[in-house]
Amino acid sequence: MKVKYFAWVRERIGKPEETIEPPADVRTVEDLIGWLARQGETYAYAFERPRVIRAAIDHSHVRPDAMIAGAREIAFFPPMTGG
Amino acid sequence: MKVKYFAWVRERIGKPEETIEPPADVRTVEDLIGWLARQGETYAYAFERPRVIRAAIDHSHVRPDAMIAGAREIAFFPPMTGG
Amino acid sequence: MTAIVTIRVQEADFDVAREIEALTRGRKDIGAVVSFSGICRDGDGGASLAALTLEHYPGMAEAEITRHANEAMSRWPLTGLTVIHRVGRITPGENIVLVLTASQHRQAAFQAAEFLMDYLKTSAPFWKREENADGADWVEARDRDDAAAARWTRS
Amino acid sequence: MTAIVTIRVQEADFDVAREIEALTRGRKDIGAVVSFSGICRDGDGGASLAALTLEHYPGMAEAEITRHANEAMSRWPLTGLTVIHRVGRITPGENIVLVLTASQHRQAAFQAAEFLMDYLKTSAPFWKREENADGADWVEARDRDDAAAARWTRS
Repeated sequence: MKVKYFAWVRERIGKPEETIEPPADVRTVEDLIGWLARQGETYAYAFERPRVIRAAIDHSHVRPDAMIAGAREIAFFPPMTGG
Repeated sequence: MKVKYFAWVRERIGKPEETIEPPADVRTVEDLIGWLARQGETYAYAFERPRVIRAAIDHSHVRPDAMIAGAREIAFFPPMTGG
Repeated sequence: MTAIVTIRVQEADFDVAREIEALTRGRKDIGAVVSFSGICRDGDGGASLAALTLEHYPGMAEAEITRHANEAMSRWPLTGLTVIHRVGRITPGENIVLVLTASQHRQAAFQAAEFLMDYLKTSAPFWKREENADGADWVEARDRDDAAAARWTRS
Repeated sequence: MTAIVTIRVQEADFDVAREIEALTRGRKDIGAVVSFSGICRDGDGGASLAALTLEHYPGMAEAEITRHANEAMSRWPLTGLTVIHRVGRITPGENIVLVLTASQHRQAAFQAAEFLMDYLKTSAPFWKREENADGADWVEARDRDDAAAARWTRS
């Protein structure tokens, strides 16, 4: 599963994307954030305030309880500030 | 006192402006519309629906009960359709 | 920095880009520019429109627009605004009116532009006459324009 | 006539006049064109801004703008709309974003432009980083932008 990071999430983790293989009990976006936060200091820092993190699956915004099964690309980023 | 007419009020009366000397008992805009409507057929036609006519004194919109004393220029016209 | 207010009634067409440039040139305090262009369009379904003729009350038209421009400046934190209203004969596809507003924030720019357009429609002394194959006739004022302008009345 | 929808994410600046021309050329059914230009402005009172850097999520940004463009087309009778969002480094006074809407009537054009801007601010995946004399930091999302977007939610 491909994961992408943007803005300060990307900066804190130190890379824009990677391929991950979370265990089977990681079923939702929220589960995945929790699992990622345990993958090292940079991840713990990026996800220290999980409620602030927004997620998208295959280019659509999703809520924390969205299931990740079948996702090709999951992205994590801070609230958007475009426009 | 100078009077100006615009749009179909002007067309019906057949002139864009004129100088008038209404009698002293013509005190308000409404009085003046009534007096003008009696100045001939073209005036009667222009002012046949007095409630539709809008008026301005010295470039400011006024209501029918506005006093005309001291006015330099009074204008009569239909509801505006600019923009 | 002072606000820039430009008001013109003219026969000539206007250039939106040049007017935006005039309002924003050399400034770094503007976050939002809204422009509204009102364009002469062909008739609704029925008889095709040949042209509009716009008549105005010289002197009062400028005074009335200036009054509403000043009111817009007092109600919203604008860095400037421009109103250009054309008069004379205008054919379908041609510009009729331009309202430009500039502000630090988008809400002020949008609201001031809508306010100015609503008031131009109902309060500025301009009158449109339509020419089509059947002749020419004056456009009737629309109730919904009065309703649109009424929403800005302060209670 | 079909509606014209243009959506671009680009580093280059845009030309408002050229985009208006592209939306209106050869048409006589358009009565109103609203443009909104979002411009990079110098800081509010505090530290002066050197530049913004706009990051985006390629692919999703275009998809998200397209979704909202389609929603705008379904909610208002538009003859066309254009959204251009710049990315990369942008200095004070430069354009950031353009929204153009065209319609027969002014209310539809104004409302659709405001709707699109409110959604771009809160929902399109773009992030601003500010550079000033003290360094660089990401811009925080503002509650009032969420509130502005929420007013368009259909109950």
